[in-house]
Amino acid sequence: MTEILIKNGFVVDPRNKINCEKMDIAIKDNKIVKKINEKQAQIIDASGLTIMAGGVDIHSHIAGAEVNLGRIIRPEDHYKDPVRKTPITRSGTGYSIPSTFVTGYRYAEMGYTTVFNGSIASMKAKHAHEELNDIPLLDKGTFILTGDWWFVLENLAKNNIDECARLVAWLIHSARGYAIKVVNPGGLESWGFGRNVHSIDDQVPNFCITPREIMRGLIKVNKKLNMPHTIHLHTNNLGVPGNYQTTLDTMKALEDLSTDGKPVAHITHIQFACFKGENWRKFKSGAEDISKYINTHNHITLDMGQVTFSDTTTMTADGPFEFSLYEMGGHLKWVNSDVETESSGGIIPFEYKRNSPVNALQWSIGLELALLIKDPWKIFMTTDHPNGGPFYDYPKVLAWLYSKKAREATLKKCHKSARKKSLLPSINRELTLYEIAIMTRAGTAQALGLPNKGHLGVGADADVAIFNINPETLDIAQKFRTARRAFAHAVYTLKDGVIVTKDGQIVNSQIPGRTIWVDAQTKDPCRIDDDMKRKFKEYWTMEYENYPVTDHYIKVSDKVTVKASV
Amino acid sequence: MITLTALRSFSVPVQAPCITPENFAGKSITEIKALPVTEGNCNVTLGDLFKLEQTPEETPNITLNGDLGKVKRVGQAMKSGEIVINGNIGMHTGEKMAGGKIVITGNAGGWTGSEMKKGTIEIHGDGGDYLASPYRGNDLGMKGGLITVDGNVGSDVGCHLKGGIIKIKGSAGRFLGYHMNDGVIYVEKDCDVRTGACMVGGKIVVGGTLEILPSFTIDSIKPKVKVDNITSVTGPFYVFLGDLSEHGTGKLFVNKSANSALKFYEKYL
Amino acid sequence: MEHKLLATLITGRTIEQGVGKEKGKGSEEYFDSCAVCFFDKSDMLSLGIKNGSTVRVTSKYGSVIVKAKKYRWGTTPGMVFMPCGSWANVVCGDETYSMGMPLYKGFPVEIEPAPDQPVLTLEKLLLQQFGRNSA
Amino acid sequence: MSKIINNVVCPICGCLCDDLEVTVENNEIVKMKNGCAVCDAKMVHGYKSEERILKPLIRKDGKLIPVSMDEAIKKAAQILADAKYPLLFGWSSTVGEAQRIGVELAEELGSALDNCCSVCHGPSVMATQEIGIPAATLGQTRHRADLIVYWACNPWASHPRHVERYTAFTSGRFESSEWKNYMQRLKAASGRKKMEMASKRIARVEPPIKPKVCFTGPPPQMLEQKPGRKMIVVDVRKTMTAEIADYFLQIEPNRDYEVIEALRCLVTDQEIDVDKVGGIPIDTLRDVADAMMNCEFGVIYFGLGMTQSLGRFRNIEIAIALARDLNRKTKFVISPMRGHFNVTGANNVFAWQTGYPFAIDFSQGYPQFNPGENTAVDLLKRGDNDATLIIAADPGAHFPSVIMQNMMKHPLITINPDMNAISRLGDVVFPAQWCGIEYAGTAYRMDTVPITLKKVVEAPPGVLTDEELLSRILKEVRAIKIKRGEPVGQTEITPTHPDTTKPSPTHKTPAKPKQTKKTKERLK
Repeated sequence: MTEILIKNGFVVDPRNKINCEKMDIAIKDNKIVKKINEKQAQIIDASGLTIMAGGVDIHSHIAGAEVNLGRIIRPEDHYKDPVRKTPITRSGTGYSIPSTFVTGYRYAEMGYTTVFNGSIASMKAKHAHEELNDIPLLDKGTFILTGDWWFVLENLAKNNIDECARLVAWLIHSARGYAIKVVNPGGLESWGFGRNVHSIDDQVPNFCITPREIMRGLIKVNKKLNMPHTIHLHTNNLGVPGNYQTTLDTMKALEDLSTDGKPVAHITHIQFACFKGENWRKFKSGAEDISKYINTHNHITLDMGQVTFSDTTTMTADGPFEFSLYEMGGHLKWVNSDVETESSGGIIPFEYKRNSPVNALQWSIGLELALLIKDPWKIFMTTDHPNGGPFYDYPKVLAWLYSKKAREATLKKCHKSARKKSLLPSINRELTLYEIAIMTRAGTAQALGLPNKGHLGVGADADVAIFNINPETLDIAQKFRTARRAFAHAVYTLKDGVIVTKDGQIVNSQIPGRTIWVDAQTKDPCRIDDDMKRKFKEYWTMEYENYPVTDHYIKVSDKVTVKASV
Repeated sequence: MITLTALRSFSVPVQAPCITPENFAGKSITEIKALPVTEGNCNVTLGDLFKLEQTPEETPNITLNGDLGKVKRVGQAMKSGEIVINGNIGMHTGEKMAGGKIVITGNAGGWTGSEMKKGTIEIHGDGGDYLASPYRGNDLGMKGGLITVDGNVGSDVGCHLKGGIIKIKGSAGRFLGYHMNDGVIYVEKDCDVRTGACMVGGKIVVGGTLEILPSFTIDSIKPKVKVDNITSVTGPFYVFLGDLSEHGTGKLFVNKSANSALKFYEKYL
Repeated sequence: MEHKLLATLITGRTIEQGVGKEKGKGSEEYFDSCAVCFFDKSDMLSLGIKNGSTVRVTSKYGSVIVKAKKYRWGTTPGMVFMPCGSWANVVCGDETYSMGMPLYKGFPVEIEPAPDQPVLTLEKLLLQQFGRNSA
Repeated sequence: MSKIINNVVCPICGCLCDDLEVTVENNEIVKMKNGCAVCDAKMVHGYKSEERILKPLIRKDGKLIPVSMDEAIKKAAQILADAKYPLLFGWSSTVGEAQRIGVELAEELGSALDNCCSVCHGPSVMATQEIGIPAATLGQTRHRADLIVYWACNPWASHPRHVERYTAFTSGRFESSEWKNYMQRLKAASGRKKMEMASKRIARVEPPIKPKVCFTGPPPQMLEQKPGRKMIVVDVRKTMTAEIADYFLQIEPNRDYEVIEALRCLVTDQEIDVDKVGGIPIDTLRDVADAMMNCEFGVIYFGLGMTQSLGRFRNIEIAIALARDLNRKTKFVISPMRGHFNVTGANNVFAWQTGYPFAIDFSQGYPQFNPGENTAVDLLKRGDNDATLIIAADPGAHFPSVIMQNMMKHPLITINPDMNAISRLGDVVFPAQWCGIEYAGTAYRMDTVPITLKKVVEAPPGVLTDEELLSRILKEVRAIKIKRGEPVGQTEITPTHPDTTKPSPTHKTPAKPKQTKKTKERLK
């Protein structure tokens, strides 16, 4: 039994409406409790420090076949960032796609305790889980690529929502996934023959369905299954100039599906879907239009996908997008990795440069969106690691959000397009610690449907981050570098009630972290009959019995059981 | 001048990136002796492996003696000064070098002068494989400086070359100047197959025989060619352009008299 | 009739070798499928050998006695083929060109008939090459 | 008592066929259905052959003497802990769970860590690092490919069911099998008798040697006209795979690079000054290039003929560049024919734990990567290492003897189930269980699809799994280091191989893994 009392810190806990109040946090075992016996407890003196819940990352590519292929093809990237073994930690390599152990360590050093993996194809789900098991100190879950699954396409084309729901429940269960991921709906299937879809009403070749129908269908499926998270959507035409229109069309197409005022879809890395202008030369920011729409509607949540100017690696299941990126020239390597009947994928090492007009504007689009959208519960901070930049750049992104001075400092070094073609220079908003806590923990936990994460109320998981920021004496907007350092190296990170980092150093690496996955129990479970098995044999090159992830692939399992309405 | 003499011949690789003029400057002999190196997986100090002596001469800054074939990363990222190596040396010598000079009287290991930016490397013996070529997965080839080799060189020399000059008195292995962008490679004798494969720019001059890839096309015959500001070589030379499959405009100068097998190309002129 | 053949050697997989290695490296199948060298018909004629004759294959790196066999599928004059295995290893080279892969395919060998010379079993070959075996 | 186990995974080649039907009687496999001849050799005969090692052996005075497991482990750990630069090599024929512990052992020892891919498809990995790769899973080819090119490989011998399961002789959603057409051609050419023999071959009861039917392939014009899937084989010699192909291109040895360069020029509409490349007339190559450009979905599978011949990884690099260029005209993918059943897994496990797929050096306390420097053959050639551990591989049968002679200069520890060539040479010889037969674990197919190998019979008593052996060696190494007062890692080692004797979980199984509770208790 461990009991810890964190005393005298300034608590920032937006879920419980606590804003920089001086109070104590009591921890017993792995939960936050009301009171403990102070005499027996280990005391952490947090006077002058800010206490937040452990960070919750809603979208980060940390594991899976594609991430690992990205690791394999970038020896030169690892070469510049070796990580030495210590008696406590394992060795590894860092930079844009760090090795698994290093991923866990570096997230923990920043006070993050929960990370959700961007996307995996369920056929390769065992691989993702094996990697997740090797990422210590974090709770994690993974989204399953569902949008171009043949069973989904076929059933949605026939409008068999209930049957589709049962199949998706089976899929999520057999891949031990957390949510439905939709990437460039229809586009991935088209990419099987080297084609793509270019609007939400384009026909998907051979399947008599449009992206609009896929997205709407899967939202209905998601509702029927009562999934904790909404569908996790990567829009069509991602990374194409003028795509803000597609994004607006997408959001409008989903408007009527929200009946209770709750979000129905999470559009991820919105920055890449917010480009205005007919071509790259006329490239402009579409952030104003998107934020206007979001400010008046409640059915969508977003994350930023902020660009951070680094030598990174782009990777996505959106194969056609990566190919068009490659065709723009100047790239040494291009990887395509299609997965039969499920998905495609692509990887390109990419360096975002300050002096590139496009990259500089991309940088400002991400920040514009985060600042123009008034409600921080609607847009969350990510870099779409590693697509916009590696996750260790989060403190930089935060600094740009809470300090106009920090933005100005970077703007000065950027190509003039960032200044001229966006509203960023005119935005004066500077986020408070409270808002930052929403964008990095409370909001993401709420969007993901994690009741015990992202806050410090009684009953919450004892995942705590303590930063060296004294809200009474430190003006973070002015001294943004000091605060940035504080966010980069938490004074303490507690995972499951155990101190895992102290002063930005790992002190305990033996907490494996849990794998959170959803078991959507349908009333009438998916019948895997002979017909279905036959279909399976036709569709995959793997037997049905060998397809699901078995229990041993989950080191520490945290199953979320939901009752579906089909 | 600091003289390092190997106390014994090493059975396992020794990594000694600390041996650079910058690192030694301003340090006493005791401090230098304490610099960390590794022998296999053991962390040891320079003094454990080498006898160190200081003499008053200014240049070269560092002299190495002994059996050094397994000593790696000497002169890594050095910026100035001079290192003289008496004998053979291991891999990655002068990697990421940004200035100064390294003289190797014996043979050099692989990746010598890898990713170098400036400075001079003189190899009196043979150069290894991947001379002046980047690390795996990179296209950061040599950017500037000069490498001269009195003997032969191995395969994949001058990959992704972006500038600078490589002069080889002997012959060269396969894939010379692979994917080179700029700069000059001059080989006085023969080249193994696939010279200039995937090159997009720059100049390769070959005095001996070689085989031309199908993706090169003949451009002209030139009487002589300039290698650098002081050297020019008289031919006549066939000038080939390539690599066409990369839409390259690299130039391959091939000694006409040494390559009678290429005579049939003349019909396209 | 010549007494030496200069040829290019390719080593690689055959299905018989695959079956042999899975049955066990000491098995008869492995010996039968690996201690052989496949020739083109014309080369066999010029060497004066028949299916099953013993030949000596020599490269810069070593020399080994194996049985000659006729290559079934097509014509490959000047090229000989040995299934990968301990016998082929004797003639394979250590040149890697600094990339980890030794010389397995496409290098010159010299072949001469070696009548009455025995093909060594795996145990004997290991003893000859490395001075030890499972005994 | 006999029982039939379905959907068993074949632990031999990179195809990882997972549809075997295995009959077990008295803890012994007596029959296997669906697998190829090689599979039969291992699953029914090889795994229980006389060559099996049942006790650890230590070489004393030149002779291998049986010893207790504890003694062997102590001896092995002592050798490894005393070495200044050991080499851990192999890993291709074991499961991911063991490879994970292998990385930890290498890290603890500060050793070099390499796997068999450095002498098979390591060059393919290196080429991918230089230029990327447009790849796809095997099912994608099955459903969509209308042009299949086998370049410098002979799947009929090395991956016997590849054609039948994944390419020309299988039906997918958009393309159908060419099996019937082939049979018709065969029939027309050689009559009924030969057809029967061929169907026997396909049924994999006999090794595929027999009729001397020569399909040199119709001329290239026919190639274009032919409906349905097309299969082209490019090789330096005619093989059985070439026999079943629609078109066979025989090129000169060591000329792959030049031929592909020429094809790249043709695909990008460049003129070529020479008439012949690698022995092939340019006009013939033009036809091949046209076929490649005009297909709907093309695929190149390449084998060791590319990675081991002159040029090594540059051959692959240029082939990938060709596939990449073709993507501007149509959809094209390229894929290596990975050999051992889990060599891809070794690359993946090493990569996620260290960032690098093979050729890793831990001597600096962190991973360093450089094929040519840390690859096993190069280390041995230079004589850099001073002890060797070989696991789940047989360099004794697959390394050139000149290299092996260097390995024999230092102590050698081997971990293999049977007395293969390297076990015969070892100083400390461990027995091991057969993964995929006697214990379960994860393997990665050639297209990086993970598949769980099954356990079908019980291992002989006293023989441990690779995971257990490595864990015990690691523990012992740490004990030695602690005695010496050196710092050691603290990660606790828990072997976690799956129990596939249980039925696969269906949707309704609420089973919560046992480990959850344990771990939670530990946390408390």
